[in-house]
Parts: sequence; C-alpha cells; structure tokens
Amino acid sequence: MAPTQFIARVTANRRLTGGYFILELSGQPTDGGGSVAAAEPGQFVMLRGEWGRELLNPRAFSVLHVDPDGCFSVMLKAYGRGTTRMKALRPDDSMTVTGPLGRPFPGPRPGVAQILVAGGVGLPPLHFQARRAHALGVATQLELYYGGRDRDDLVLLDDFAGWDVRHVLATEDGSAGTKGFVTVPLAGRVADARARGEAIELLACGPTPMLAAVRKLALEHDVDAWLCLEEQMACGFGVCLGCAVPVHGPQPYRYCCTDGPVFTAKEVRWP
Amino acid sequence: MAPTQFIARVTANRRLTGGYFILELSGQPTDGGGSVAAAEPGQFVMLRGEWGRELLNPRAFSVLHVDPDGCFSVMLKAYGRGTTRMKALRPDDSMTVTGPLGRPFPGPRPGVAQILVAGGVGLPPLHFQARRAHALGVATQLELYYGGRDRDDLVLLDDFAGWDVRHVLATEDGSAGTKGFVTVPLAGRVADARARGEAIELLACGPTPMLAAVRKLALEHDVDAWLCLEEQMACGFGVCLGCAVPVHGPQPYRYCCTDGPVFTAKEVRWP
Amino acid sequence: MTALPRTVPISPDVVDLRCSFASLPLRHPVLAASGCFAYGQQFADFLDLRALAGLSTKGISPRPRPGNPLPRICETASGMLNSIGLENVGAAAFLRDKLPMLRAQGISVWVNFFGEDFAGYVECARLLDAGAGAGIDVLEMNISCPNIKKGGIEFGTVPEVAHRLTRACVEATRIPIVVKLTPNVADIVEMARAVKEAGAAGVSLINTLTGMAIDVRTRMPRIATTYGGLSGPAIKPVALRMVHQVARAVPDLPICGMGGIVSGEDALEFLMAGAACVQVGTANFARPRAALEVLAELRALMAELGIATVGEATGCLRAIPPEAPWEPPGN
Amino acid sequence: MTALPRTVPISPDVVDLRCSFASLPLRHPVLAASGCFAYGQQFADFLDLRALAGLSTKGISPRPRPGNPLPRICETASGMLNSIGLENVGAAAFLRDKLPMLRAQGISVWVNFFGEDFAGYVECARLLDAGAGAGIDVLEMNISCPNIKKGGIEFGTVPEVAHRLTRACVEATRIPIVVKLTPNVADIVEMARAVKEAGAAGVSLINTLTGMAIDVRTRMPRIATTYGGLSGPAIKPVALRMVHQVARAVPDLPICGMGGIVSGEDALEFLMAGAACVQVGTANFARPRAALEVLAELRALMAELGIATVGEATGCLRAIPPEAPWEPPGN
Ligand SMILES: Cc1cc2nc3c(=O)[nH]c(=O)nc-3n(C[C@H](O)[C@H](O)[C@H](O)COP(=O)(O)OP(=O)(O)OC[C@H]3O[C@@H](n4cnc5c(N)ncnc54)[C@H](O)[C@@H]3O)c2cc1C
Ligand SMILES: Cc1cc2nc3c(=O)[nH]c(=O)nc-3n(C[C@H](O)[C@H](O)[C@H](O)COP(=O)(O)OP(=O)(O)OC[C@H]3O[C@@H](n4cnc5c(N)ncnc54)[C@H](O)[C@@H]3O)c2cc1C
Ligand SMILES: Cc1cc2nc3c(=O)[nH]c(=O)nc-3n(C[C@H](O)[C@H](O)[C@H](O)COP(=O)(O)O)c2cc1C
Ligand SMILES: Cc1cc2nc3c(=O)[nH]c(=O)nc-3n(C[C@H](O)[C@H](O)[C@H](O)COP(=O)(O)O)c2cc1C
Ligand code: FES
Ligand code: FES
Repeated sequence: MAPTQFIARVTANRRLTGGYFILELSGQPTDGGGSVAAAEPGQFVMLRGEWGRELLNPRAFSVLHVDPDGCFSVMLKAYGRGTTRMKALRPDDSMTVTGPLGRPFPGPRPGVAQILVAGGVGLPPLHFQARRAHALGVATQLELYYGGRDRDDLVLLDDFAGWDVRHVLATEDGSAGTKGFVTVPLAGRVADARARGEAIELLACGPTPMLAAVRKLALEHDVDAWLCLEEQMACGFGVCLGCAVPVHGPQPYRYCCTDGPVFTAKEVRWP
Repeated sequence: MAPTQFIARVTANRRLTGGYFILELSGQPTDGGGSVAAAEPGQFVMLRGEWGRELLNPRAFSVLHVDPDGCFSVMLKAYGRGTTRMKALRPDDSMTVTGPLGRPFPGPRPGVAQILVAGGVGLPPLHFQARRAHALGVATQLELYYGGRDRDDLVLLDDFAGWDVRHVLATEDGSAGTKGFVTVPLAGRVADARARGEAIELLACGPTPMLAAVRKLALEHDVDAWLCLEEQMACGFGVCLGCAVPVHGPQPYRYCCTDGPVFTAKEVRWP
Repeated sequence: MTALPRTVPISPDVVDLRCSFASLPLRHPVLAASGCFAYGQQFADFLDLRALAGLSTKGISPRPRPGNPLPRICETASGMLNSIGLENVGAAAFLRDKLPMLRAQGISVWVNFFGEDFAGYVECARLLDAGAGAGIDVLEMNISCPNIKKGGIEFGTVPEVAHRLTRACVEATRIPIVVKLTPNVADIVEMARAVKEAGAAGVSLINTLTGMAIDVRTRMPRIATTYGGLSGPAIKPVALRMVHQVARAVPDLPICGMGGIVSGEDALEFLMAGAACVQVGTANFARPRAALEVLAELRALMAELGIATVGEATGCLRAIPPEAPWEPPGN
Repeated sequence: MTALPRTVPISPDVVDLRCSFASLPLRHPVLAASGCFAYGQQFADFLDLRALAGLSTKGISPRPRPGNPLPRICETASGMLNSIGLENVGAAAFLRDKLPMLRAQGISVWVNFFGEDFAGYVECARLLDAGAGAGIDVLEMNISCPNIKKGGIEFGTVPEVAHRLTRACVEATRIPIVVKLTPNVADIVEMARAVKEAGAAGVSLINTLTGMAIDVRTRMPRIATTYGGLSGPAIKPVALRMVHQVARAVPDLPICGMGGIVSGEDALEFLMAGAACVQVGTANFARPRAALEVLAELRALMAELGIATVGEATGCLRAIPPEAPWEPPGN
C-alpha cells in the first residue's frame, strides 16, 4: 500500500519501566490514501512533532500496534533531541505521520518455529508480530528471546504471556532471566534445534551488537534469519539515499526504508 | 540595581482582547542578586523559553507590574517566532529571565502634567507608570492618550479609570474614542497647554510612526518628551552593541538596552 | 525607524505566478531541488507532479555510481549533513527508465549532471543530449561536488577551470546549461561571471556548504566520509547573500535560488534578492508536499503584500534609507 | 554497525582541564569570544570572571570607531546576523580604561585587534604592545572583517596578503599573534599555512560566515549594511570541518576553535576535531554564564566518557572502520 502523510493527534503517552513510553496516535489521511491501520509487523512510520526549524527531519518508529479505526501506537525511549521532545507530548498535541513504510517481517509458516529476538527499542515489531500471530491462532509457533540491561529494561512481558508465547529472558545484571546477553541462551536453542533437525527461523530487532550476534549464529548454523535494521533516515520513502545498508548482491547497497528495514542475515554485508 | 538571570515559572497566561495577553511569572534569583521586584516603569526584562537552538536570543518586554514577593508580569502580542511560542505557554512552564534592565521613565514632578502616549504593545510601561503614580497618590497629574486600530486594540482601560487617570482614546476605525491617530487630539492638547502656559511633559511608547509624531510635536512646541524605544536586541545588557540608537551628541549612537530604552525626543537622531 | 511600504492586498487569484528562467517559460517559480526529489516517482504517492513548475533530478553521471559508505547523513542545528556520494543510475538507465515518466508530466525537467573528470562532464552532456534532445529543458551542471575525490574541487572554485568546463559542455549540447555553483568560495561573483562568459544560460545558487559533525561517544565523525554537505535553513543566510551578490554584479544572468527554503516567505526572500525562480531541497524529506506548500504560501503572501507578479517580486529589494546625519557637537 | 569504545567513567573531580595554547598555559579550555563579551565588565554582574580560562576582547583598532547604522542584528534559523561595524573604544582608551580590570582577574587576556588598512594593523599591534607588554597574553588578529569596506577582504582571503600582514604584525610586537581566519574561503588550509609561516603562534577558527536576510514586508534587508556575519549553532558544522582540516594538514599549529558552541558536547566536538581550546561567542547573549555552563558540562561529559585530560580529547577522533568489501556477484 502506498504511504501517505497526515496529521495525527496524540491520544495517550503512557510511561513504562526503564524509560520506555508508548505514544498512542489517532489520525487518517484525509485524501483517502492508505492508512497506518494496514501496517504489518516490521513496517514503520516517520513521526515529526511541531519542532520548528531546529530539527528538520522526522524520526522512524516501528509500528507497535494498529487498530482498524486508524489509531496506532509506537514504543520508544528518549535518546536524542527528537525522542526527548516526544517524551513531553501530551494528549491533543499533534504529529505529522508518514506511513506505513518499509517491508514487514515474514509471517509464521506452518511447521517452522519463529524465534523472536528482541532488545531495547527493538521490541515493537516483534511484539506486533506476536500479537498478529495470536490473532491468527498461531502464537504457539513463536518464542521470544528478550534481552535488556536489567529487569526494568524488559517491558510488555504480560502481553507475551497472555498470548502464550514462550519467552526466555536475559539481563546484563541478572535481575531477570539469565545473566548476560540473550544471545547466549539463544545460541543453545539454535544449536539444539539444528542437532534435533527442528525447523526454526530467527526474527531479530535490537541494538546492533545483538543483531550482529544473531546474524553470526544464523550464518554458522545455516538458519534463516531476518534482521530489522535501524539506519539514520531523512525521508523514509526512498529519495534521500541516506539510509544505505551494505549488502552482498548485484549492488553494494540497498535502502533501509524501502528495501528494508527487514533484511536477511545473508544479504547484509557486515564484517 | 545590577541585573540578574534566573528561571521563572509561568503562573498565568491571561488573554485580553485584540490578541494581547498577559504573562505572569514568578521567580527570584537564587544567588541573592537584585530581583525584578525592584523594577521601575520603563525598565524591561529579557525573556527566553525552552526554545532549543532555533531561536537563540531572548526577547525584550517592558515590565507591566511587579509584586514585592517576586511575581511580575508582561503584556504582549504574538508577532513573530518568539512571541508566538510565548502565547502557547501554560502555567508551570519555565522561562529564563534577565533583568531588570534599562533606565526608567522619569517620575511625575510636582506642578507638571505628565501626558502618557501609548499604542499597541507600548502600553505596559505607561500602565506601570500610572499604577506607580496612583500608589504615590499623584495619579491625577497623569493623562493617557491611547491609540489603537479598533476598540479591541485598547486594553486595561478599567485600570486607568480606577486610578482616576483621565484618558483620551482614538481608534483608526472610530470604534472607540475619536477616529484616526491619537496624536491628533494630542497635538491639540499640547498646543493648548503651550498657549495657556501649562507645564506638561510627554512620555510615549508605541509604534515607531507614533513615536516619530510625538517627537515632532515635542520639538515643535519645545515640550520635554521621553520616548521608550524598541530596537532589535540580542543581549539586553550592553555587550552585543546590536541595539544602537542614533543620537545627537558626542557619539553617533547610544544603546537602547543600557542607555535607554527611554530617550529624550531631543537626543534621538531621526530624520 | 522606517515605515512599511503602504501595500494594498490583492486577491490570491489575481497573483500571476507565471515566470521564466532564461528563455524557459515556467508555470510558477517553485521547483524541486536535485538530490532531494530522486527521479520524481516516489513523490507521485504524495502529490500530483504536474503541480510543480519543474524538478531537478538526482545528479547523473555517464555511468552508474554506487554511493558512499554509511552513515551518510546526520542532522545538525536547523540543517543536515549528507554524503550520499553522487549515487545514481547513470545516463543510459536514466534516459531509458526515468526520463519518460518525467517528460509525461509536462513540467520543466532539469537534469542535474556531473562527470568524474573533465571528459566525463562533456561525455555526460553529450549522452543526455543525444538520448533526449528536446525532452530535457535544462542541464544543471553540478560543479560543486564535495564528494568527488580528486580534481573535482577546482571545477567549482577556480574561475578559469569552471569557465573551460562550462564552455566545453555548452558546446557539447543544444540544451541550455545552468551551472550550479558551490558556496565554498571566497568570491561567488567571479565564479558566476566565469560561467556566464562561457555560455551558461544561468546559475543555480547554492549547493551545500562543506561541514562536519562528531559523535563524542563513538569519537568518530557522524558521516563516513568525515565531511559532508550542509543544507537546510541553517544555510539560508549564506544562500541569500550569494544570490543577491550575483544578481547585483552580473545583471543579465538568470539565477535559480535555493538553500534552506521551507516556507513561502523564504521563497519570496530569494525572489527579492534577485532569483528568477527557486528550488526546494531538504524540506522534501520531512514533507513530500513541501514544494507545493511553499508555492501556496508564496501566493498567499504575495497577495497580502500586493505583489501581483513574480517579476514585481524579483529584485524589488529597497535599500534601508540613510540615517539623519550625525555631526560631532561643537561643529 | 560499530560498537562504542568501552569507556570507563571517571569522577568529574579527577578530570584535569588544565591545558595550553601554544606556550600559553590555560586553567581550562573555555574562553569567551571576541565581540560577544565586550570588555568583560558587564559580565561581572553574572559571574566571577576569574572562573573563565580567558576572554577575547571586542576588536580594537588604533583609534575609536563608531559602529554601523541600524538595524545591526537579526536572528536566523539557529543563528544570528550581525553588522556591528567593529565599533570600539580604540587602543588608547582600551589600554587606559579596560585592560587594568581584565588584567586584575588573572585570566588569559586575548586582545582582538584590526586596522583599517595594512599600516593600521601594524600600528595597532605596536600600540597595544607599547601600552601593555606582558599585560596582554595574546593579540588575536582579526583578518576577517566583513564589515570593513575596501581592501579588507583580501587580508583574510588571499594567502600571500595574509602572510605579509601577519609577518609585519609579528615583527611589531613581542606578544604572540594568533590569527583569526574567516570561513569565507575555498581553502582554509592554505590560509592557515600562510599565517603559520609568517610567524603566527596559532589560529582562531572561525569568524562569521557572510550572510543576508530580507524582511519581505518592508522589502528591505534586515540589517542596514545588507550583509552581516552569521554566527551560532547554524555554522557549527562548517567551523568543525575547518578546525579538522587545519589540524590534519598543519599539525604544529595550535587552534582555538569556535562557531556555534552552546554546550559542553559542542566544546568536546571541537577538541576532538583538533582544537587546543575553544571560545564561546553568541551563546553569551542569551546566557551570560554560558562559558561557565559549557565548562561544567564539558567536565561532566569527559568524566562520563572516561576522558581524563584535554590532551586526551584533542584529536582523539577515530576513523569509521571500513565496511566489509563488496564484490559484484559472479566474480
Ligand atoms: C526502521 C526504524 C525503526 C525504528 N523503530 C524505533 C522504535 O520503535 N522505537 C524507538 O525508540 N526507536 C526506533 N528507531 C530509532 C529511532 O528512529 C531513533 O531512536 C531516533 O532516530 C532517535 O532520534 P532522536 O532525535 O531522539 O536522536 P538524535 O538526536 O537524532 O540522535 C542522538 C544520538 O543518539 C543516537 N541514537 C539514536 N537512536 C539510538 C538508539 N536507538 N540507540 C543508541 N543510540 C541512538 C544517534 O546516533 C545520535 O548519535 C527506529 C529506527 C528505524 C530506522
Ligand atoms: C525595550 C523593549 C521593550 C519591549 N516591550 C514589549 C512589550 O512590553 N510587549 C511586547 O509585545 N513587545 C515588546 N517589545 C517588542 C518585543 O521584544 C518584540 O515584539 C519581540 O522581539 C518580537 O519577537 P518575536 O520573536 O515574536 O519576533 P521575531 O520573530 O523576532 O520578529 C518577527 C518580525 O516581526 C517584527 N516585529 C517584532 N516586533 C514587532 C512589533 N512590536 N511590531 C511590529 N513588528 C515587529 C520584527 O522586526 C521581525 O521582522 C519590546 C522591545 C524592546 C526593545
Ligand atoms: C541528500 C542530498 C542530496 C543532494 N544531491 C545533490 C545532487 O546530486 N546534485 C546537486 O547539484 N545538488 C545536490 N544536493 C544539493 C541540493 O540540491 C541543494 O542545492 C542544497 O541542499 C540546498 O538546498 P536546501 O537547503 O533546500 O536543501 C543534495 C542535497 C541533499 C540534502
Ligand atoms: C555581535 C558579534 C560581534 C562580533 N565581533 C567580533 C570582533 O570584534 N572581532 C572578531 O574577531 N570576531 C567577532 N565576532 C565573531 C565571534 O568572535 C565568533 O568568531 C563567531 O561569532 C562564531 O562563534 P559563535 O557562533 O560562538 O558566536 C563577533 C560575533 C558577534 C555575534
Ligand atoms: S531514508 Fe531517505 S532513502 Fe531511506
Ligand atoms: S541588546 Fe546587546 S547591547 Fe543592547
């Protein structure tokens, strides 16, 4: 579906633990174009507040949740100048939305276990994937491997529990799940599956070092893996050429916003 | 008293007619320096909101009113980028204040009628002057000549009435007072006073064409007049040299922020 | 101390935005800038391309070029840095895959082009001419590539070199050549003069200022090539100054102005400084309809100020009247 | 795709901010910039001047100068334009009325100076030397006056002219000369080299970019001299680029960096680009304590990033590691 740009209204700004917050927005393109309601897990929107001329470009956020009535939400954390301003948004403030953008994660396939690997602000597309799978009655095919700095860094766990998605947690300080990076138990899971001949695939979104570890694991064990990447974006719809992703293939680069943000582990040209 | 800089809290943002609004602020320097409470009519403050890096410099506003407890207020209108943002301020928002700055209007002298000439956002220092005179029991020495585009453009009239300050109004559309510029009835008043040998002086603040007319009148009739000028300011405390005012005298320029904003009609070097 | 000119507002409907650049008629003065509009297609999702006066394509080279390593962009205060690396599909693919759609819109098609060396520029002009002829309205020659490595810098900064390059390209094509100058020079006027004398039909002012940003946490530059091109509202004052300088000093050289235009007021500033038309660049990223919004605001503002035509706006700048004379006392 | 360097935070108390510029010891690397701090007095209302590393005075000429007509300043996106006109009290009054107070603070006193022509520069250096000698730590020679009318532009844009002028001033005084360069050039490195070879003890980078703004309602420039100097965060990317270019290409030339510094992070970017110390300019207008706030933020940030000394910060910039090689398929 072609992306559109429209003004949305903030309907809620909910604080989670760990500095995360969920921004709920409501709005529809007025020209009858496609709406964010049609977004799929892994797709994203570009959001920009009333930022005057200091911050020019919108910021990219994975869609966390969509309602058929045109409400949708994103989950984020205050890192820099844009997200810090977004943290202060109150109901009825407005934002310019462009979306839905990008290509989604693949849906679950019969007979293949989908292992979701999430960290930090990488959770939203995987949360959306699980919600969607639950709605389709295939959530039991999914597992979540979720890592964070500490217990507070792991959010929305109840949702996964409610959808009957098994989850394995890991924190760097050991305050929840195993201590260390989540890619350690994940490595065991992958090796075990390969040994047993179980069909699995990996869907990952999170900090770059986590994605690099997932990619390595996937290549080593010859397991299909999709990585949802974050590159600096100016436009989000394929015109600035700023969001290049180095790939193997006929061209040295593809574009995070239009070819991604979901790429296969094999195609990404990382060291 | 030396100026200070401190953070103040917005306590109210009251709408008046004509697009004007009054911003009430509360705050004191924490280092025991001078406070805005000591400001006199004609002095001003530099105000800056949380404007990030797009708008660098604070904006100048005449003090409208001070409380001994450190509350003070300014009256303004949304013109450009700074004042438009200020219009949206809500209680508990914060502003950085520098002040009190500049040199005030002269106080009323026995036996001399002080004629206040106001237009637009030039009202605040004259309103302050009248309030002060009322507190000192000399308000009957004052008269107000107040001009605007229309009836809504004339605000806070009840205050002057309450202080027993006689006022003559003029509007460009005739919806209040005489029709036309207020400098027309003022010219009659000045000529009449000169003819009768009455001692008068003029204190004016408003749009530049109004000040130019007041100056001309004062020079023609050899009446003392003080003009409160508005120049573009970056600092407000005499260091950027941006707010030059062309004057007659030993130097071609004096500075609106430190030598003014109140200048005599005689010294100003206007065509 | 100076009063506004007494202006009589007019109806937006009677504002006549038609104008021309060199001998080229334009429906109105707002185009989209090179590198900020790709080859146009993606924008069709957001607007009717035919509503634009025209657009300048992403810079085309004789052969396709991959781009630079990442990161390629970052934001700065009221601006952004980019180092895309002049990635493009190459002249042949452009002519085959991109141009027909643009031509079909009936708008002014400016093809931005460059070469990796002197011969490459001439070759590119020749290829585009041969492949399109009348299908291209302007060849916008980008001699300001901060991202080409060797020699490239001199094309845009040494008047004699720019002159020679311009002349060679002018002779290689029947399409009017508009030279896009870099602001990274001490004297923009001598550059404009040099390319005019070489036969340029006009100049585009300005390309990006060269800049840098550092991520103190990684201790690395924020873009992979260390330096990149600064665009956006931050550079508008520099762009306006250069447009004004050239308009003053080189009167018969049409100028297409750009650099930080995000509103109709910005566009009007450029016209008043002396530009015949303008391009909207970076603003397209945040608002794909930016050029049309600028146009609508321009029309409304001209109406409010009683400016009926683009010609009235261009170069209507008045000098600030002199102050009353000062005499030292005692004279 | 690159991880942060694993940094071990340290206590702000152990961050050692002492540094030096050329042979001049500085208590820390944050000074106030010329024209943005007047002669210092007014700031005593807001801060203890002794907490600064030093300051650069408003530019001094041999004789007093009145300023330019008004308006002299206006704001632009993340920047401001000024055309003050190098108004100053003149060398004699400066030495008599201003310098003693500054000297009494025990901070590094940089006297920014200029002349209206070649001889005026030399005369000014001589006057300041004769009147103050050891009381002035640095003569910061401003060869980048956009506001001087004739000839002045060449001092800052033609390397040979800058060389000759610098040499003449260096020979006229025992005080180290630091040359303040204009960014309005195509090649800042050749300018830096030229003044270094002429005996400059260092360079200050950068002065303002020349810019313009138009009030579309009055149809007049927003400042009386039409063009003015652009300062503030808008120009930071250009300033950082020039500091980095000069630090790379002219290794033994100390650089004082400036241009848009409003935070400790900005200051650290300049140090990482290669500056030995920095000046805070425009930020002083909105926040008279800006230089001290920048200093406090710089200390906290260095502690957070485990950078113990200014020397460790200066030039610690790392290159972005190269990408994995790409090979076209089928090779
Ligand atoms: C497809 C896509 C989907 C995304 N989805 C989400 C999402 O669902 N939730 C979310 O919070 N963010 C998401 N992001 C990241 C988000 O776009 C960035 O966090 C945002 O650009 C930061 O904007 P800012 O203005 O706050 O930071 P800026 O001021 O632009 O940047 C400040 C600094 O922080 C660094 N930085 C930015 N983001 C991160 C980060 N995530 N981790 C570490 N350093 C960072 C930048 O490199 C920069 O150095 C997504 C990005 C992409 C490309
Ligand atoms: C000593 C002093 C006292 C002042 N007292 C008051 C006061 O009490 N109340 C008040 O509202 N203002 C007052 N002003 C004016 C106020 O500082 C300006 O309105 C303010 O700078 C405008 O800021 P802005 O960011 O909204 O406009 P900007 O975005 O900075 O400017 C936008 C444009 O509007 C023009 N402009 C700005 N102000 C006016 C104006 N008043 N009339 C017409 N055009 C204007 C500017 O020249 C500019 O072209 C005072 C100014 C001075 C110097
Ligand atoms: C991402 C990006 C890519 C650009 N690519 C080109 C290009 O290929 N050729 C060119 O002449 N200018 C290019 N430019 C410069 C713009 O066309 C324009 O001159 C400049 O950005 C200033 O205008 P703006 O501030 O409106 O963006 C590019 C600018 C940006 C931001
Ligand atoms: C109002 C004003 C006056 C200035 N006067 C001088 C001057 O007299 N001499 C000089 O070398 N630089 C002068 N400058 C330039 C600053 O010292 C500094 O180089 C420039 O503003 C960039 O730094 P900033 O962005 O921090 O302001 C002046 C700048 C401003 C804004
Ligand atoms: S973000 Fe602009 S091309 Fe991808
Ligand atoms: S406003 Fe800076 S000197 Fe007056």
